[in-house]
Amino acid sequence: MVEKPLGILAEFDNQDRLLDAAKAARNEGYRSLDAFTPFPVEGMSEVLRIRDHRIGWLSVIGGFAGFFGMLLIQLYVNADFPLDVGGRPILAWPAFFVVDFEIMVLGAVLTPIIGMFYLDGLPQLYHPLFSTPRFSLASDDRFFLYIDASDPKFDKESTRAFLRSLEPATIEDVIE
Amino acid sequence: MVERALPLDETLHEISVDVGRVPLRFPARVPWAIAMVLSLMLVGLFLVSITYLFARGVGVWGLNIPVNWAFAIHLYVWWLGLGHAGTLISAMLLLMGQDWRNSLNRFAEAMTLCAVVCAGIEPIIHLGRPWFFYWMFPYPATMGVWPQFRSPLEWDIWAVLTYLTVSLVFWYIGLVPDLATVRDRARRRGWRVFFGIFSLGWRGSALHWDRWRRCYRTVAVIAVPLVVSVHSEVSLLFASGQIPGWHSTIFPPYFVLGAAFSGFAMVAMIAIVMRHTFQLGDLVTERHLDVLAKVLLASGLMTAYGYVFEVWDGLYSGNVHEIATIHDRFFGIYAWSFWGAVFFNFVPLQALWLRSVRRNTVLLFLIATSVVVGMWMERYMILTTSLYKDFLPSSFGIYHASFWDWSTYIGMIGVFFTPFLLFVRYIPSISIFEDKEVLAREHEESGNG
Amino acid sequence: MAQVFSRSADTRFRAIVLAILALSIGSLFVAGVYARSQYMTDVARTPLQPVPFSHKHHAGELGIDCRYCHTDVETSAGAGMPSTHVCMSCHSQLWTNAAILEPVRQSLAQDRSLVWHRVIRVPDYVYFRHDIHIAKGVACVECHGRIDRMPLTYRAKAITMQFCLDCHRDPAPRLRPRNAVLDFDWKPPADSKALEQKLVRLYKIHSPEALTQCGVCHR
Amino acid sequence: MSARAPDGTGRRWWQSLEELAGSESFAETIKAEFPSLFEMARVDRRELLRVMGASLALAGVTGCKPAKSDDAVPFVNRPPGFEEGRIDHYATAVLTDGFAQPVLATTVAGRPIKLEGNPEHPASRGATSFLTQAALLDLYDPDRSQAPLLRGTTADWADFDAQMQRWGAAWRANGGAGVRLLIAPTTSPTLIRQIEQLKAALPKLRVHLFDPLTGYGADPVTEALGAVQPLLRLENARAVVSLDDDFLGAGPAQVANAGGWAKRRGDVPNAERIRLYMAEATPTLTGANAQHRIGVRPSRVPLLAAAIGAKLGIAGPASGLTAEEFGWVNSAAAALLANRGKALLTVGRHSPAPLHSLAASVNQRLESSAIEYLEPIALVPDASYLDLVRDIESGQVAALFMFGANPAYAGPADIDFAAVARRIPLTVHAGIHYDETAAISAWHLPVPHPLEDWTDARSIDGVATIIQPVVQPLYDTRSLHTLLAGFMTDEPPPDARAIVRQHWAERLADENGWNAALKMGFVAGTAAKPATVSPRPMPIEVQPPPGGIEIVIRPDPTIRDGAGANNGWLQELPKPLTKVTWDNIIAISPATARSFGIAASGEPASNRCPMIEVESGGRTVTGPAWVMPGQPDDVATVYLGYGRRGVGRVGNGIGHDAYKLRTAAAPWTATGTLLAVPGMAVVATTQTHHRLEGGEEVPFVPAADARYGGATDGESIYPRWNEGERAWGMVIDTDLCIGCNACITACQAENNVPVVGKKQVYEGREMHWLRVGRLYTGQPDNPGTMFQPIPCMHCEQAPCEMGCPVHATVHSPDGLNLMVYNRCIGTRTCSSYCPYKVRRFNWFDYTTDAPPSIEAQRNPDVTVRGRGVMEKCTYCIQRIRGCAVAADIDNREILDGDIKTACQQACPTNAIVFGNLADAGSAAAKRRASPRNYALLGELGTRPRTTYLARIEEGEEQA
Repeated sequence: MVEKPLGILAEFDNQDRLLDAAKAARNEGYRSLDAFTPFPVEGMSEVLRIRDHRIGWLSVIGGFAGFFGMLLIQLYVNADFPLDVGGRPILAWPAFFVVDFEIMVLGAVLTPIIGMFYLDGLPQLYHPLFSTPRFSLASDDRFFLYIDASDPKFDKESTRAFLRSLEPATIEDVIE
Repeated sequence: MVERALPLDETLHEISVDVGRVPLRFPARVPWAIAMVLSLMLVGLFLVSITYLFARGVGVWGLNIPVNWAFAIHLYVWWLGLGHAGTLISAMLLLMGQDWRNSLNRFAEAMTLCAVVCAGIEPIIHLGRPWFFYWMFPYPATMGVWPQFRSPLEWDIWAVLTYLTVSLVFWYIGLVPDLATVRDRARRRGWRVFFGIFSLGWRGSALHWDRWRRCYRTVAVIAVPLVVSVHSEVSLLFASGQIPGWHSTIFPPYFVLGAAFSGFAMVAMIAIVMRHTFQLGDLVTERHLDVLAKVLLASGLMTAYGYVFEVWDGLYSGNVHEIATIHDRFFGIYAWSFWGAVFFNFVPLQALWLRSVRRNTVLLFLIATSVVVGMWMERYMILTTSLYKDFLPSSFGIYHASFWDWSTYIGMIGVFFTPFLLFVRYIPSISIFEDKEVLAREHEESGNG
Repeated sequence: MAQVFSRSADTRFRAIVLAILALSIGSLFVAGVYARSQYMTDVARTPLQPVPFSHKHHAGELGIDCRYCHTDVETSAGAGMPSTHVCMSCHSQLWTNAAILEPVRQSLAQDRSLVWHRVIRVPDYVYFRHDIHIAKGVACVECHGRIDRMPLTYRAKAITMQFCLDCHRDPAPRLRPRNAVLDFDWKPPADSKALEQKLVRLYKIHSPEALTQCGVCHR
Repeated sequence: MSARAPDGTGRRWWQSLEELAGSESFAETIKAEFPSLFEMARVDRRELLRVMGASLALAGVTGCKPAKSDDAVPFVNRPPGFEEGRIDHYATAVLTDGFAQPVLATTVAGRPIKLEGNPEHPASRGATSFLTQAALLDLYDPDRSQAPLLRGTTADWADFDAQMQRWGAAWRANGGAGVRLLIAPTTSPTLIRQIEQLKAALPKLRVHLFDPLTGYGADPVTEALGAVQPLLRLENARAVVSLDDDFLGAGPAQVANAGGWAKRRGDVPNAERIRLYMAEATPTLTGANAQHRIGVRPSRVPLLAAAIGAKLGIAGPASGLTAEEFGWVNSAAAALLANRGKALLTVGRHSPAPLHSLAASVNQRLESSAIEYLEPIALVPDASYLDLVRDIESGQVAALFMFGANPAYAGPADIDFAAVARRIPLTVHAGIHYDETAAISAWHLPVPHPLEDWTDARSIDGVATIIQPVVQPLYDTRSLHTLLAGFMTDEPPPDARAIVRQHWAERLADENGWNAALKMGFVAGTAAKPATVSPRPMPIEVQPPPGGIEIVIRPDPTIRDGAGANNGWLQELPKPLTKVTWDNIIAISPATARSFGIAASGEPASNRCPMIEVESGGRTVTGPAWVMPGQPDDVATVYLGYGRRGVGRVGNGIGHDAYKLRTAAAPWTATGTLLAVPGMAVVATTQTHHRLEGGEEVPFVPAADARYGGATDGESIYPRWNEGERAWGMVIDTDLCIGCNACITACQAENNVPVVGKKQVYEGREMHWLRVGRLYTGQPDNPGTMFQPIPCMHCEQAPCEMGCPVHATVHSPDGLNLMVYNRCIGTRTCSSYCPYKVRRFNWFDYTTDAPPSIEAQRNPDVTVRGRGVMEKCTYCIQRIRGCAVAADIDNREILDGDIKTACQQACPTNAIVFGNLADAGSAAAKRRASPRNYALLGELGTRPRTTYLARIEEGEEQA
């Protein structure tokens, strides 16, 4: 027996056709769309209405945390064992800020990266898409449009028909 | 019209193949094997050297009072400088939207990583009691004593650690999509598992690409000031002392520029070698070398300005000790290092005004080599000429590099090349997807035009 | 193309990644705990002595003054270990043929020193002085614990640098009148604060800055 | 701090390398390929063990964990008065050329760890010379002779006693015919008395003196003036003219002379200031401190003497002076005449008799109060070494006892003592080392170090000190007193204490007097009585200057005649003028050097010196040519004391043996030729840089009350720290420093500063916490010379502290720049940042495997530094803490002068003053308030706690 697919994958041979297809799909009313491309395609985010600014904010937060976290450590250690170092003041702000800056950078870099992987749900070594024969070309020179079964408008037959109307190179069901 | 970064006849698939084949069907086995054996021998030399060093003490080096810093510290500065180009190329040029970077950034960053690792090792092995290096970190010890955050050395530890981490992750997230590409090209299961794991199951989803872009650019934006800060702090390790020849405000920019300069030279050398060895001529084109050479020339001229300014600064100060140090740099027993730096960093460089030279791989390689040597001499000069005669004649002393100075340094070169060779062998050493991006854009343009 | 990894691969992979993280962070924590463990600090270590000498009996029950044996404690850096002669000054009369005292008698007879094993020893770059601590009213018990209740002598406190610092940073609560320094059962009066202040003035206790400067203990 | 390496595995591991290093071919290839590796490969076994020690320390990453508890071993019977860690001071003395150098010996647990001057003693006033300081290390010298030897094989004292009784009996029968004593200079009243008694018992016995520092023949002073002891009273001198007399140089009188000299330097009005006119054949400390110095060829000195004599109407007119000499003679003579009563003419100990005679008459003529002639203090011998040799050759000597004499090494080159000695049936050598002479003697008898056994001696003013032992004898030795007593009795001879006590029986009859003398450190009222001298008039014969090169032969500035050759402290002590260590050089003038194509390089690299050969009378020595500023042209100076073969592991086989140029007739000068020979010598100097624009470090002022505008406390953006009631500081008066180096050795002894050896010093790794900078001004042919002791400045705003990442060097509230060895990880940033470069680093493990006897010398109050840590001057913090604790225990304040740093304590001129700057009444604060006060490199804003007083160069005065 053939069970319900997780979604349908349509293959195009360049990014322009993919973009047009994606536009069409959205106009058709499909919402849970995704595209798989060998490189970030200009304008795809706009077409698929992807607006995710969390990455930037993560970086800001991480930066702040790093800066003030280190500053706190420095203030604490100098308060805990105050020592006269070359007649310099105990709270040598200019000297402290140097290291604070470094740790700020560290935080501002690590948090968005960790965040990105978390939001992407990566690492994810197993994924149904990998079972689809031609999907491996998504990392080479092929461009795929994907409509997920979770889409309210999704219907095995009609969606297939719609996609075929976009004249893709191939159409495949993504099977569990 | 502007010259293209990549030839139009190249297709996306060819890029995958060109780059992917390097790890998958390794083309240059013999030269690689030879290089690997050599650099492993150097690693062996390094291990012997530090074993002896740890067994007996830093006295095995030619150090003394006053010249109690020499090779380890000047090489620390030098290695770190070499590293800088990687980050600059990938971050700064990314932000500037320079397409030509995309063929160079990957291995430039790898080179950065290896160089920073070497740079990180140097200050630790130069300690009198290296087994206590962890006292530099603020951990709650039963001693109740903490690190001293006013010390430039303390700054450097954090700077280098941050720089290492950032370079690593920046390099890796750029690598993930390409690892996925290779994973999908791979036939043997072993390869597919290997690349499958390290590509973290990347699928190239539009949503992921969107986040990836934001993330990558954010890191790039932060990486640029980081690079500048790192070598500025290294320079403060000297400028914070009152020793004539060190105590100068020119040092931070002077060091950063020098670093970039030597770094670009290193990148040029590696680019030429790899291009030749792996027939990547289509991706690392003459144009890339041309641009690289221009950047080299530019940063070289700025470094030269640094020399001029440093001398002028010393003379203008009117301080007898500063002037004495300048004099010693010109005519003292270490004059060879000063004039060596001036010559190797400036003279051959001028050939790069000629387009033909910029595009002649052999000449460019030689010039780059001369720059790397020149910067080596400059760092050496900055340390020794300032330390060996500072203020009081009764404390003047001379430094001779000992056998172990040299063996540790030469061995360190192996520590640099071994991981780099592993990189070129097993990891796509040119950014596949970014080149595809460029190619696609060029197709667009040509289509419209 | 077929899947490279099975479904469960993700779980395993993520587990491994987390495990590595946990280990690396955990090991640091463990190291910290280890550094404070009895193994490192030797707290409660009870070295085997040539004679099972009981401070509990001598100092506690009999109430012999510490200084009877540790004669130099008020006048020099070391407290001074009693010579065999000191032991025998009593034990030539008492327990004259107790088996456990045989080594002492041998020592005297053969003029060979008893070899005791130190319970506390600071590294040789630490210059600790008993005399000044006694003079400033710091009691034995502060470092040695309830010696008078030790059948066999053991290390009561972790003699780490932090331990020394704690007191040097805030000496007042550890002070008591000089005449009570050797008294293990001394109880601070009701208004201990007032006494502390009085002693600080009386004994001219230096400021924490002066007491915690490295040169106080390290030269 | 560093774990010891258990033997075994480690050794085996290194065995291979060691064997490799041994094999010749390997060594050659390596040498060819990598010279520095070759250096490395020549590690001896001790080094290897040290290596393992270090590497195991590496294995045990223990951080600050207290050492595992170890054993406590109490007494069985506690000696009365013993106290744990108790420090005692015993008044006693050590010897320099037989003269007492009064000291207080600091002992811990029955072993002396430091010698300090005896402040009560009139001659030294508490100061010491570097020789006195270093005498301590001789006691612990592991190479000391430890048992009697008969023809090189270990014997027993009983054997010797048996022999001695037979000989004694025989000699007492024949009156001691043919028995000779050859004895080193001694001032011991007991010994002198014993010798008299011996001569009474054995009338035919004769006593010969052996003193390479005064010559081998008749003593010129005695010739000219009879047996007297000249004693300078420089505190009374206003004008001093010295003809080649280095009275400020090393020697028994150095402390007293320097003290007297200093009384007329520093904060005295110019009218009271001592003016020193020096004519010398080779640069010396005295010349360096003279206002008016000329260098002349030795053959000119008599001429100058005659000329001065003529000016004062004593000798006949002298002619043939050069313009320079003429000018110098005029001003010198004028100064003498202008300061009648306060004027002094002094000539070198080695000068010929006529000069001594002339000087004495001039001083009498001038009624000089600056010199006294005392009754003889040292033993007056029957005859000289030359007489002895003559008698031996004529076969008159049957038995020769050599007490402390080493003619086989320190004899003149034209006498082959080894050959001569073969004609003596019985030779007995008693000495502290099994030296060159011991090796050719039948018997060798080890004698104790003065700190080990009872004896006595007199200081240069004749005051007698009873020398009491401060440590159980380390080895099976026997004192000269006992040995001499052995001549006169068949009984086992009495011990030294009995003999010494018996000698002082009548003067110090009752025990109280005796104990008082011991406690005080000298016997009151024993000062030598003034002697009346009537100088024998002697014509000064002025030879025409010989052709070729004139060779000046001088004792080495630190190890002198070679007796100190096995003393690491002396070997590593930089010679005052050349700053050379572990070696002797051949000094030639810049001009002479140029004529041989040798240039004085301005670069520190110049401590590679070209070899040069000095030839005289067919004998040659070859050594490194040293371009010596101020050396007269065509004069080569060679220094004695090196090239030893029989002194020990430290002193054997280094340097060249300049005795080879010494003749019995003319032990101090020779004529010959120079020859540049191929090859370079590595000379380990601590200061190679002959910079001639000195004066920036040591500025001049015209008078004691003139202000020098040097910055002490520069402005700072930082708020002031530590304004406590204690602010330690040091002020060094550059006008008082004569550059004698006593401070360096005192510091080395006090602070466990390791001796690192020639190679390390050459590499620039000497460990002295205190260096004496030498500065030249003016022209190389006759420069002005200055000295500047440079300890840690203890800057209030220390650059070093700023650089340390781990708080290993920080500031204490009382203003000390602390160095916490056990926190140091060895980044060396502090030293890089230090503008004064006063920090020292343990490049290797210099301490772990020191010989036990050296460990016994160490100061228990000072941490022994392990490998890989920085160290530096601490202002003797152990003394500060000791005083502070003592004061705190009885709730009192520290008084000014309670705390003396080791360098300050030793300084003979009181150039160094240490104290509490916060106490306006303290000596240090007063000095710091002086108008001459300035901070070294003050413009850097480091706010040094160590400051200096500017040097005084008063203008030319009209005589």
